[in-house]
Amino acid sequence: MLGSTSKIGKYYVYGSTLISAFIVFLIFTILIISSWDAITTVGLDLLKFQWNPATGEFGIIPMLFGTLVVTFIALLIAVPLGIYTAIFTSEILPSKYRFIVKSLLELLAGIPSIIFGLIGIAFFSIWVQNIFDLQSGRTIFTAGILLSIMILPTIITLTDDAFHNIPDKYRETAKGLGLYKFEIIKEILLPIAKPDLKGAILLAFGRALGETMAVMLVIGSIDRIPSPIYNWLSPGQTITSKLGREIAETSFGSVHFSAMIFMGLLLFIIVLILTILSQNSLKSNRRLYE
Amino acid sequence: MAEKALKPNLSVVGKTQNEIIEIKKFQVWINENHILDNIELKIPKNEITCIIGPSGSGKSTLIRSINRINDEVSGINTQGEICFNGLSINEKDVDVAQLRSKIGMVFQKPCIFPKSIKENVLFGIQHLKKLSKLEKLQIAEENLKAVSLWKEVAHRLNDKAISLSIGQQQRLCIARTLAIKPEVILLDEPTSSLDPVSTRAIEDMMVKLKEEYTIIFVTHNIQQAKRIADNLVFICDGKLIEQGSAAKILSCPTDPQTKAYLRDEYCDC
Amino acid sequence: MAEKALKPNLSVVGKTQNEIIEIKKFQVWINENHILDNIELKIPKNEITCIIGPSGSGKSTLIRSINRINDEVSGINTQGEICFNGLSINEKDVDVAQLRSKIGMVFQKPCIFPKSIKENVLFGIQHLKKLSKLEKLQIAEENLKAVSLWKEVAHRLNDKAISLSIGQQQRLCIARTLAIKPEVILLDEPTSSLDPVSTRAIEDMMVKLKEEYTIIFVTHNIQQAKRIADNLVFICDGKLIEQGSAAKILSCPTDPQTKAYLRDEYCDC
Amino acid sequence: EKKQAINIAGSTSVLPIISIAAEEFRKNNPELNIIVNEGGSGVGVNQLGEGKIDIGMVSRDITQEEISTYPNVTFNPISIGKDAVVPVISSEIYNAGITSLTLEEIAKIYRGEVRNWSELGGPDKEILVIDKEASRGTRHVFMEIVMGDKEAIAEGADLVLGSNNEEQTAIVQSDAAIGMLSNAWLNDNVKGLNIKMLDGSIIESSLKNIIDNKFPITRDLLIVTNGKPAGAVKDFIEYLLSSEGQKIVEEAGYVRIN
Amino acid sequence: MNRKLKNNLFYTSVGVAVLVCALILFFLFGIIIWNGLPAISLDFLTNSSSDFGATGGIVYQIFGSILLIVFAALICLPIALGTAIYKSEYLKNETANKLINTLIYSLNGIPSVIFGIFGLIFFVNLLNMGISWFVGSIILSMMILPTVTLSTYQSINSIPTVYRESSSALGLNKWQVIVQVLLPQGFSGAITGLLIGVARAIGETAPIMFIATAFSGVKLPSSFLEPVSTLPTHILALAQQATNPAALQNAWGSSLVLVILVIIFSISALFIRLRHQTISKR
Ligand SMILES: Nc1ncnc2c1ncn2[C@@H]1O[C@H](COP(=O)(O)OP(=O)(O)OP(=O)(O)O)[C@@H](O)[C@H]1O
Ligand SMILES: Nc1ncnc2c1ncn2[C@@H]1O[C@H](COP(=O)(O)OP(=O)(O)OP(=O)(O)O)[C@@H](O)[C@H]1O
Ligand SMILES: [Mg+2]
Ligand SMILES: [Mg+2]
Repeated sequence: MLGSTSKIGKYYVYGSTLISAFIVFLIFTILIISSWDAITTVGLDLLKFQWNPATGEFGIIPMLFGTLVVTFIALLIAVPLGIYTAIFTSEILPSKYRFIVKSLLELLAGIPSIIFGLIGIAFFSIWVQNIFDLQSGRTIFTAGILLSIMILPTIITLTDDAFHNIPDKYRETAKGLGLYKFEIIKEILLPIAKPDLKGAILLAFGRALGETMAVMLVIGSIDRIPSPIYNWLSPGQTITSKLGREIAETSFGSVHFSAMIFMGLLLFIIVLILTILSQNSLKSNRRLYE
Repeated sequence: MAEKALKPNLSVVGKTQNEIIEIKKFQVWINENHILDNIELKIPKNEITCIIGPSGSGKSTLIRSINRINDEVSGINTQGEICFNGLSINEKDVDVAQLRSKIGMVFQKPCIFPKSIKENVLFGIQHLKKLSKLEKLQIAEENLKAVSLWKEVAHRLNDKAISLSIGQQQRLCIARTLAIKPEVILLDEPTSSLDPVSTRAIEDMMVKLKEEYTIIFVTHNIQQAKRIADNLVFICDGKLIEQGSAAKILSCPTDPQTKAYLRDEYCDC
Repeated sequence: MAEKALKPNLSVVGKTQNEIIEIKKFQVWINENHILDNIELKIPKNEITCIIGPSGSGKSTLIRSINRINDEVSGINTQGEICFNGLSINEKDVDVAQLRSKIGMVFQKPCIFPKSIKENVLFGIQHLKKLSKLEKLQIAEENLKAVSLWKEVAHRLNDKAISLSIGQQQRLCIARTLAIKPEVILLDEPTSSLDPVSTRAIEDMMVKLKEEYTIIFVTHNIQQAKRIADNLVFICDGKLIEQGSAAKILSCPTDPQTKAYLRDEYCDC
Repeated sequence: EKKQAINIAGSTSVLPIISIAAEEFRKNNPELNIIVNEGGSGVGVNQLGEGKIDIGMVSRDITQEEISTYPNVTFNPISIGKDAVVPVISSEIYNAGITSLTLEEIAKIYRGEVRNWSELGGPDKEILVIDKEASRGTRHVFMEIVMGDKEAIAEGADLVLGSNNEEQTAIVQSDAAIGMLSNAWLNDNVKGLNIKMLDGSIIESSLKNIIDNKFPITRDLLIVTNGKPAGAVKDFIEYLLSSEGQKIVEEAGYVRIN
Repeated sequence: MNRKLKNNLFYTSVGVAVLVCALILFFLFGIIIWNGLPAISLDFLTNSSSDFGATGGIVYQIFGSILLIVFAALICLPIALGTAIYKSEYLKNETANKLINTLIYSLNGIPSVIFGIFGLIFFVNLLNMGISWFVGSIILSMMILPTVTLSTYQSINSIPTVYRESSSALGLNKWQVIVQVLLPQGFSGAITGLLIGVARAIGETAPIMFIATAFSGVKLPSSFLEPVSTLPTHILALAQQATNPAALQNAWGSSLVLVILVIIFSISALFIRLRHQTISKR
C-alpha cells in the first residue's frame, strides 16, 4: 500500500511535467504553423526596416529593436531597485513585518496593465515630456520606466524568497566572524541566492518582453528605429505593442497575420536563447546547504 | 557571593586581577520563557573559562549574548549588562561588527560557507585586513595546522568545504575563528563531533592560546573541562549555580546540585 | 581475515551465530574520492556494535550505506553488497522505505521538523500504522521517557520543537527513531551534544534495548564505546582496520594503528 | 431550456452603439439574449466566417482575402450610421489663428513636407503629427480623402494611436498636435479644423454639414451578416435602422443615416 | 572605518530603494483610489452595467473575473506543484533539467496577446469550443504556470537535504517525504507564485478578450461553454471608446474594484502564509 501511493505520486509528477512540456510544444507548434506563411513567402525580407501590409512589406527590425531597448531599460531600473528592496524586506526588516511589507509590494503586481497604461499616459508621459522638453512624452524611455515598475514586484518577491530560504546559520556564523551586514550580503547571501536571482530576473525579463497593454499605450507606436539610434526619448514600437494594435484587425490566414505571429514566435525564441545561455547558473538542482 | 568565590582563586593563581568580560545581573527571556536568570560572572583575561551544565540549561544562550549574536533572535528580551574591557556592549552606538571581530565565536553546529576550504578559513580575516596572496596561504596553513586539519586537506585547499566530514567541518570553523585573532574566543562545544585525537589537539591548542587570548569554552564533557579549564562555571536551569577555580570546584564542589552533576561523571573514572 | 577475527569471538560470547547485517567487499567512491575501501563486516543480532575512528575516516558514510540513505548523494558510486537478514539491500526491487523503517537511523546533526514536539516524536510511526489519540500520547511519552526528555518537555508537548536546545533536539531525534521500532538502529554520534547525565541515560537505554534491537553506534568517544560496546569496529582512512569483541580490542588491540589511536585516550584515564 | 441568443462581435468603434441598442432592444424582447463583444474588425469578420457569431461589427471594408478564405459565406455589410472624421488640432494652435486648412495642406503635414506651424501662418512650433493604426476605419476614410489612398503611408507621423480616446488625450496633452477624430470626440480642448475647399469656401465640421453630406470626410459604420438576415437578427437590425435605433446612433455621437 | 562607511552607504542605498518603491506604491494606489473612489457605491457593486458603462454597476464583471481566475488557479496549481516536485526531487539528469528550465522560462516569455491568439486558433477554431469562460481559465492557467512552478520549485529545493534524509530514515517513502515534509514548505512558495500569477492574470485583457469574454449581454453562465464579462475587458472598452465622462469615471471605479480584489487575494494568502509552519532556519 505504501508502495502504491509512491507510484501514484510518481505518475502524478511525471504527468504534470509532461502536461507542462506539452503546453509549450503545443503553443510552439501553433506559432510555427501560423507563421509559416510569412517565413516562406516573405522570408529574409522580414529582416527589413519597413512595415507596410498594404504593399506587402513586413520588416520587423524596428519592433525588435524597440522590444530589446524597452526591456533593457526596464531591467536596468528594476533589477537594482528590486534587489535592494528585497534585501530590505528579508535582511533588515524585523521578520514580523516582513510578510506585511512584502504583501504590500506584491500588490503592485495586481495593478492591471491597462491601468498602468492609463496612468502612464496621464502622468509618466507628461513628466517625460516636460522634463526633457519633448514634443510628446510617448517614448521608448517612458515605456521602459513603466515596464520597470510592472516587473518590480516579481523581482522583489522572488528575490526576497531566495534570501529568506538561506538558513540563518550562515548569517550568524558570518556575524560571529565580525562581518558587517553588507559584507554578509555580498559575500554569503548573494552568491548563495544567485541561481534563484537569475531565475527571478529571467522571469521578469519574460514578463517585460511579453507585456502588451501598458507598453502599447505609452510607446507612441511608430514602426521606426529612432535616429540617432540611442535617442530613446523618441517614440518607437515593440513587438507586443504592434501585436496589440494590429492583430485583431488582420484577417486570419493572411500573410499579414502570419507575419504578426512570426514576431510572437521571435519573442519566444529570444527567451529560449536567453534561457539556454543562462542555463549554467540555473542548474540549482544541486542543493547548497547541508 | 559568586565574586567572592572567584577573586581569592584568581590571586592564588597569580594572574593580574584583570577581568576582560563582566556580566552583571544578566537576564534573558525568549517569548516569556525565562532562559537566564540573574547571571553575575567575571571572565578573567588569558585564562580558559569552561561553562558546563546539563543540556538545555542556557549555556549557548549565555555565550551567544556575549558577542550579541542573540540580538536578532525573535522574541528575545534581555536585562542587565555585559561589559567588555570595561565598556558595556549593549549600548546603542556599539559597532557590533567590530565587537564581534574582537570576540570571536565558534558555533555549536558547524556551519561552513559554500566556498572552498581556503576561502572558508580566510573568510573573516580578509575583511579585516588586506592580505597578499602569500599571506593568505600562510594564514590558511597556520590556522589549519592549529586545528590539525592541515595534513588532511593540504592537497585540496581549493575543494568545496561542504565535502568535508562533520568533524573536519567543525575543525575548519575553529580555524576560521582563530584566523581573525580576536581577544576573546567563545567556543560552543567545539569538539562535540571530534575524535579523541583531534579533540586533544584542539585542547592543547587552547592551552597554548590562552597566553594571548581569553577563552570561554562551553562543554558537556567534564573530562575535558578538567583537562583544560582554569575556571569553571556551572549553569543549571538558567541559573548560575557555582563558579570558581576549576581545580577547586572539581575536587570539592560546594553546591549540592554541582555535586550531583559531577558525581555521575566521576564515578566513571 | 576480518571474518575470521569475528567468528570465534562471537562463539566465545555465547550468542547464536546470527548476523543480521553482513557487509561484503563494500566500496564507496564520491566524485573519484575513494571513501570506503573493501569493507567486510558482520553485525551480530541483539548486540551493540560500536564504530570508532578518527574524524573523516568514513564512519558516517558506512552506516549511511546500511539503510541506503547515501543513495541520493550526488556523485556516489558503490561496489559490493550489504545484506540485511540474508537479503541484499542493493537490489533494484527492494522497497527502500520499508527497509529504512526496519533499519532506523539517528543522524549526526539533529534535524527536527517544523512541527510540535509531539508530532516530531510521532512523525515516523504514524505513517507506518494508524494510531488512536491515546496510543499517540502513550508512544510519545514512552519514547520521550526513554531518552529522558519527558520531564523537560511534558508540559509543552505541543510547543514547536525548534525551540529546544541542541541537546534536547538530539534526544528528540533518538526518541523519534525508537518510536518506529526498527530491527536495527543506526546511531551516528547520537550523544555528541549531550551532557554526561543525558548521555548516560541514553547509554543505559541502549544496553536495555539490545534485548530487542540490534544497535550500531558510531562514536568518537572511546569511553563510551568501552561502556556499551559488545563489538568494536575501528575504521581509519576508509579502511576497516580491526573488528571484534570490544573487550578484546580495548584491552589488547592487535593492529598498531588501533593501538596508537586508543593510546591517546587511555593515558588519560 | 436555452434562450435564443444573438452573438455579435467585432470593431470597438461600433461597440458602444450596438451595446446600448441591444440593451434597449431587449427591453421589448426579454426572451432574447444579445451577447456583444469587442475584439476588432478582424475578429468580427473571422468569427462571422467561422459561424461563431450572427453579426460582425466592422469599421473597414472586407478584404478580398477574407472573402476568399470563407467561400461559403456571403458577407452582407449593412450601414447603420455615419461617422465624420474631422482633422483636429490642439486648442493652442486653433486659438493662435489656424482654424482652417485645405486638404492639400493637411496632406503635406502628413507626408512630412510641412513640419512647423509657422509654415502655415501659425506660431513657431514643430507639428506633432498623430496618425492612427493602419487598420482603423477612421484612418481609411481620412487617408482616402486627404491623401487619395486609404492605405497611404504618413511619412510625417510622430505617433500612431488607436482609439478615439487615446487620440483625444494625446491632442489635449500637446500644444502643437494635429490628428483625426470622429466628430463625437470634439470639445473645447480638441478643436475640429474647418476644411478650406478648392473653390475657397470653408466648410465647418458642424453636425449640420455632416448630415447634409457637405463635409467631405465621412464613412459608414457597418455591421455584417452572413447572407440576408432572418428571424431575431433581422428584427434587431430593423430596430437599429428604425428611428429609435438611429436615435441611439446619434446619442453615441455619430450621424444617422438618411 | 572604511568598512563601516561602506556599510552605512549600503544602508543608505537600501533606504533609497525602499523609499522609491514605497513612493511608487503609494502614488499608484493614490491615483487609483482618487479616481476610482467617487464611482464606488453599493449600487455600483450590485447592479449590472448599462448604457455602455455609463450607468449601472459591474456585478457580473466582478463575478466573471473571479470565476476565471479561481478556475485558472485550480487548473494551474496541481500541474505546477507536480512539475516543481518533479524538477526538484525526481530529475537527476542535468540535460533534462536544462530542457525543463528552457520550457518553463520560454512559456513565461510568450506575450499575453499570443496566448489569446493561440486560444482562438486552438480551442475556439480547432477544438470548436466556442467563446467560453472555461477556455479563458485554461489559457490564464497556462500563463501563470511558469511563475507558480518556479516559485514552488525554489522553496522546495531550498529545504536542506537533512530533512529529506531524516524523514526517509524514519521509513517514509519518497512520496510521503514529499507530502509530509517538502510540500508544506513548498506550499508557501506556491502561494507566492500563485499570488503573483493570479494578480497578473486577473488584470489581463489580451489573452481572454477573443475567447472567453463578452462586453455585454451575459449574466451568470450556466455551463462551461458560455462567455462572461470581466473587469479588465470592461475597463478597456470604456477607456477606449466611451465618450461619456460617467463611463470613464466608472472605468476607474472598476479598476479600483479590480485592485481591491487583488488585495483581498493577497490578504487571504498572507493569513495562509502566516499560519503556515516553515522550517526554521536556526
Ligand atoms: N559529498 C561528499 N563529497 C566528497 N567527499 C565527501 C563527501 N562526503 C564525505 N566526503 C569525504 O569522505 C570522508 C569520510 O566522511 P564521513 O562523513 O564518512 O566521515 P566520518 O568518519 O563520519 O567523520 P566525522 O567523525 O568527522 O563525522 C571525509 O574525508 C569526507 O571529506
Ligand atoms: N528561540 C527559542 N525559543 C524558545 N526557547 C528557546 C529558544 N532558544 C532556546 N530556548 C530554550 O532555552 C533553553 C536554553 O537553551 P540553550 O540553547 O542555551 O541550552 P544549552 O545549555 O546550550 O543546551 P545544549 O547543551 O543542549 O546545547 C532551552 O530550554 C531551550 O529550550
Ligand atoms: Mg547549546
Ligand atoms: Mg560523521
